[in-house]
Amino acid sequence: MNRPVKPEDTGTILKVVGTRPIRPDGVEKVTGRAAYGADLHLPGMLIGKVKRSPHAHARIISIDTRKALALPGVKAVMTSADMPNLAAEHYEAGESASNLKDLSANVMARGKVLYHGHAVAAVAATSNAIADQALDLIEIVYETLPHVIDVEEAMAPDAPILHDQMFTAGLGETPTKASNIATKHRLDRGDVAAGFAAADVIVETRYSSAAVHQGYIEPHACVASYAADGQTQVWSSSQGHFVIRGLCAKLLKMRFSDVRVIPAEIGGGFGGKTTVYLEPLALVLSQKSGHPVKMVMTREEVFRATGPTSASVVTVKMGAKNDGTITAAQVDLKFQAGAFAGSPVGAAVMTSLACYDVANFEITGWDVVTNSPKVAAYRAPGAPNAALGVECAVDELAERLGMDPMAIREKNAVRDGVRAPYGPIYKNIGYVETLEAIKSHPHMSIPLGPNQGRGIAAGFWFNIGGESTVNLSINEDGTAIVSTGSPDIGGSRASMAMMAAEVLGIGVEQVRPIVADTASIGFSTVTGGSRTTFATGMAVVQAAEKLVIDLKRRAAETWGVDQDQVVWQDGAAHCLQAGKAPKGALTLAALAGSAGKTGGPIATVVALNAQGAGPGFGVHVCDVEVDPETGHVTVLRYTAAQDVGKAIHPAYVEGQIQGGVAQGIGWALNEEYVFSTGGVMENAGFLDYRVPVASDLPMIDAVMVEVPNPAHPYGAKGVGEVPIVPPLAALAIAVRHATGVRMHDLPLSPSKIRAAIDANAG
Amino acid sequence: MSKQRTAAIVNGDPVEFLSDPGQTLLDVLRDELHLTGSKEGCGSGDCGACSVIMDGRLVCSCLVLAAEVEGCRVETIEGLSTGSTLHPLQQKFLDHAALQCGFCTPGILMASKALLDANPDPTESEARYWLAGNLCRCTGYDKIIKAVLDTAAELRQDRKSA
Amino acid sequence: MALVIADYADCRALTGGLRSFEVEASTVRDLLHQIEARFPGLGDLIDQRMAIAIDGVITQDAHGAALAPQSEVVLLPKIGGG
Amino acid sequence: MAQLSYLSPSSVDDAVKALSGASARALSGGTDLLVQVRSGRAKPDQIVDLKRIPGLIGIRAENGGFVIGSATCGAMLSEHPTLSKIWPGIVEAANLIGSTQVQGRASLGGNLCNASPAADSVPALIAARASCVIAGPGGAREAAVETIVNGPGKTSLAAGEFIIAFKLPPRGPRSSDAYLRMIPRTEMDIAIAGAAVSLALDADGVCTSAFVALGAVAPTALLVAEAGQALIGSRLEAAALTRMEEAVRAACQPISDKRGTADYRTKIAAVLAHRAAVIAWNRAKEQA
Repeated sequence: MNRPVKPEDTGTILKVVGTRPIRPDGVEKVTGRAAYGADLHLPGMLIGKVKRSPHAHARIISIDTRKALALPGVKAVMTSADMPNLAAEHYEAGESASNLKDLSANVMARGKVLYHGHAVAAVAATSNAIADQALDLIEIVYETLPHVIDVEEAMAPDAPILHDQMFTAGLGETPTKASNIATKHRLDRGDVAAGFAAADVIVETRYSSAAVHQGYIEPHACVASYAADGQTQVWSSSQGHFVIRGLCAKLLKMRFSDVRVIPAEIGGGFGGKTTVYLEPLALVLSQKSGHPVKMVMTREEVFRATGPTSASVVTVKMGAKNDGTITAAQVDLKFQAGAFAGSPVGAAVMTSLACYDVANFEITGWDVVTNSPKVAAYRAPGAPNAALGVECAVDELAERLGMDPMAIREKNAVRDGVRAPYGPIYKNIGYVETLEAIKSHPHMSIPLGPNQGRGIAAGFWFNIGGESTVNLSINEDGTAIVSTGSPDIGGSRASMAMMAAEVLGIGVEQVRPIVADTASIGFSTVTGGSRTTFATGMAVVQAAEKLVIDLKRRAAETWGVDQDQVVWQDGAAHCLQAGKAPKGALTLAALAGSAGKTGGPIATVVALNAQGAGPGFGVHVCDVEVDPETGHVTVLRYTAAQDVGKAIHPAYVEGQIQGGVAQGIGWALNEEYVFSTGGVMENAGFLDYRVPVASDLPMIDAVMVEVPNPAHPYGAKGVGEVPIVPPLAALAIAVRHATGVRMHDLPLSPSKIRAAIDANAG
Repeated sequence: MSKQRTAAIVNGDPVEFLSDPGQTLLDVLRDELHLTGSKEGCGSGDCGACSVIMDGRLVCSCLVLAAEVEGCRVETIEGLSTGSTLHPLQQKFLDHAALQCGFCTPGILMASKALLDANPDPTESEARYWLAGNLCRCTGYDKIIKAVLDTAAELRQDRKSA
Repeated sequence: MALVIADYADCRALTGGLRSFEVEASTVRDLLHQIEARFPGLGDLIDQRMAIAIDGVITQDAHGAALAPQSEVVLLPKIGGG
Repeated sequence: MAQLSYLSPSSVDDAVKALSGASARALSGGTDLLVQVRSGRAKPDQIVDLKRIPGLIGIRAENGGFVIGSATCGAMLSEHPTLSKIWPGIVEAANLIGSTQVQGRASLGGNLCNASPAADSVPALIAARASCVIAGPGGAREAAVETIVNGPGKTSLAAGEFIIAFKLPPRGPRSSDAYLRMIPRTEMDIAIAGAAVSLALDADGVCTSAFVALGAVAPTALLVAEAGQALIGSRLEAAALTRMEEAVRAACQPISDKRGTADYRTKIAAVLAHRAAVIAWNRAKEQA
């Protein structure tokens, strides 16, 4: 039986973990000194810019760059002809496997442009203005082709085909006709027909959501400097500089050792900065020009050419007995992948029913290419779209059964020992505790007024572990440096320093955390998948434990006693053998000061592939008020409970939950890619792509349910992704109860709500 | 294209710079004066990451031509703290963990300073509407608003006791 | 004998529809070799594209991980994230 | 922008000369112009900053009314000691333009001459029967606000002409105004529809004059005479408000675009006009 963690569960009283110290990189960030991707300036640096497709789908007949190259101040012009023409190759990097051929064609179009804004050429010049003029001088002849953006239209047999060589995988046999459907995913268990036959009530419903962007405030930015000897340096704002290195080296056929990627501070990523867009182009331009090249996207380019997440259509058929027991579920998920295969529909298939103990189910997923930007990972990729359909269906079921929405979730809740729909048997999960936290929360007893409604929804995400390297060294004065290869996108420097300080028994202010470049530390994969505090944190703890063993050895030698006669406590070695340590305990500072006499510098490396990341569950409740005349939705209050394992730095865990909820609210209410009939995004800016502003939101009550993850020394698990999963459904359900109308298509914009209310009034 | 000379006071110090007529105050702050604390998130006045205070008024420096600041006083994030002493807003943002990636933070701090200069005792709603022009994608604004209101309360305390 | 569960369609395409089978293996590396031998292509597919849950704990690329005689091994797609 | 030049004349005459050029653009707050220049939607060869011309910034009482310099920013309107008591609708409309940052820059003159159908301050100025003082090669002239905009992005101003100031007429007792707009968020958006109502009451609370103006439901802001007429002689009883809503809906000729459908805009314009009328009426009753 799970229960909230208490200090005694970890065997010792924690002094640092669980407290709220000021983050070590905080002062730099509140004084404007922190250097982000666009803040670097190098001598002789050029400005690089990208020429982008004016068409949603077209064949490139010719590109003439001569006039651009002839413009004074222009130092280099490139096209896909300047990049290796790679064969299709599966490469594990970033959030998921990449097909290098597709990735290469996405950063620079080859043969065809597949979406409006697709990169076709790039220039490097001595000023912004000259670079802009040069772009205008590049002459490109296109043969336009019919395009398709809507996911269901793209699946139609007569749809314009993006890739002549794409044949749907997962159908059993290989089809003979090319299709926009890259892959059919399938997961099933039990006997669905029998399950529905045993049901007293069956609901069949359909929910769609528009493409939305991660919306990080910092546009993509990098500086590349290619040296004559082939050694290069890249300063880049990303969620994983090792992945930037790997992708650049693979795309440009360079030695990994020749590509040194230095992590700039990153201004938000949310999954969207786990791949390359500008870096390979900047490298080619730097090589061709012999100068460092800075490339910074405009906000418009960020919307037009970097990964949004998938628009999706989710249909759900679900049956239950009168007592609320869900007997069968059928889920069909259609996901827009953008210009190249690889939507997160696979994860959507796996997560869609992850909160429910259902004996019989069939889940089908469709990965569909469309003439829109290639989707990129976005916080729990795929899970929010799936949860929208499933959680709303569960709410419809509860309504038909006259059952409390919390009760039906408790009735069918997964627990330890239950086989997850995606396969394994659940262990040490905190879903029931999270449901309980909401059930007993004061929010649930606040009475609602007219035109107000309450929505409850649950959500799930796996969380991952993965590869991390940590260098931990003790300075001569006993302070410590902990270096990792994990970019800090939301306070991870603080949690790394805290875990090291906890083990070493020193104050967190005595530990300096560093994010080291690709030439200064071993491989570490991206800060994403909610892995860093768990996986890199595990490496930090192991490194500190190794040092403590070494420190005890050094103390034992100093005192001439056996190592088992030495204990490490409060940052010092203590001798158990009477009379052997006349001067008392040996502090870390003392041992560090005399390190040369006990074997030299005190330092260690831990490199691991962390396993056993615990899955996370969230249960959210939100209250809205809908203006029945304008259809405008006001979010009155929001409470989000989450199974967080053990919060290392609770303030940043709350921050992850609050931030995820805010993004989910934006996704539900106002965010969407609006395309013209010509396939051009019409709202490529923060004016008309409406992310939530401060006055749109209430305070967001983040409730941390601590069910420790036994795979982590302090019980930590990922927390960053779960909170964006429930809000889409929670908002849709709350609007339904406020208006009496079920809205099936996100975003829940005022005009749609007013139209639905009018239609309902008949 | 002829550059024009402009003289202004930036963070209390006299500065002179040359700019192209199309260059914005943000371009000059970042590229000429190397004050890169002011960020460009949109270039259209929709995100507030480039917020600075110009002759006492909060503005988006991406929506001000460099030549317009002739004779003006411009305050940027680089001038918010006094020597190595943080401004109370900066300290409260750290105390409340009111930043994650930190990219919007300089603009939000300048906007918050302008708020407290104009209204020492804002309600939560007043603070939220005042800061509506400053997008933050990481925090959901919760801790930012708490930090601003907490700073306001502390500053009112200080005035009383002073 | 470890019990291997292969519910995902792309696995079943290589097991001839078999949803579960038993393998005598003491490590994941050992398991992959034997699966490849018995269902050509499946071992490689797992090695490149899939995660392996051992008694409820998801692992990725953990070739050295030990299997107990009664271990339940679930094959599932690799997981990324944001 | 290679040929772009910037001028900040200190006299009306110099500004008129500078603006007589083929593609010169007047700059006041710049919150629209600079965005258009950056995006390439506007390609002026000369930007003429009006803010250093005496009188272009500031608010003064004159002949019982107000004269507002055309480059006066929204924040100054709300800071004025009496303006928002007499013309709360105009001030709230101007203060709805953009963020706090934009409020420190954006002006009534810029909001009008940008000629967007959705400009928030324009319906309020029209309902208030405000006029513009216009400088030009032929000297100064005065014109009603609703005569300035011809269509999206187009004004009736001749080359060399620019607006110096706005005149708000004298205000009697029991008079007030209100402006409401609909946006999807709570801030930072362009109006999907907007409605301004300015009215005067007699001692018994009966409307003696009423003007209703709409934004974002036609190529230009609309003054809907029938809607005003519907309120006159009423105490805003349900029947009168219904007649006004019908007149508003009848006057709307909106487009459907990324910001809203024509049907929605029409419905919302009536809702907003109704609500604005009630607010203005309640405010007027306070203005004894």
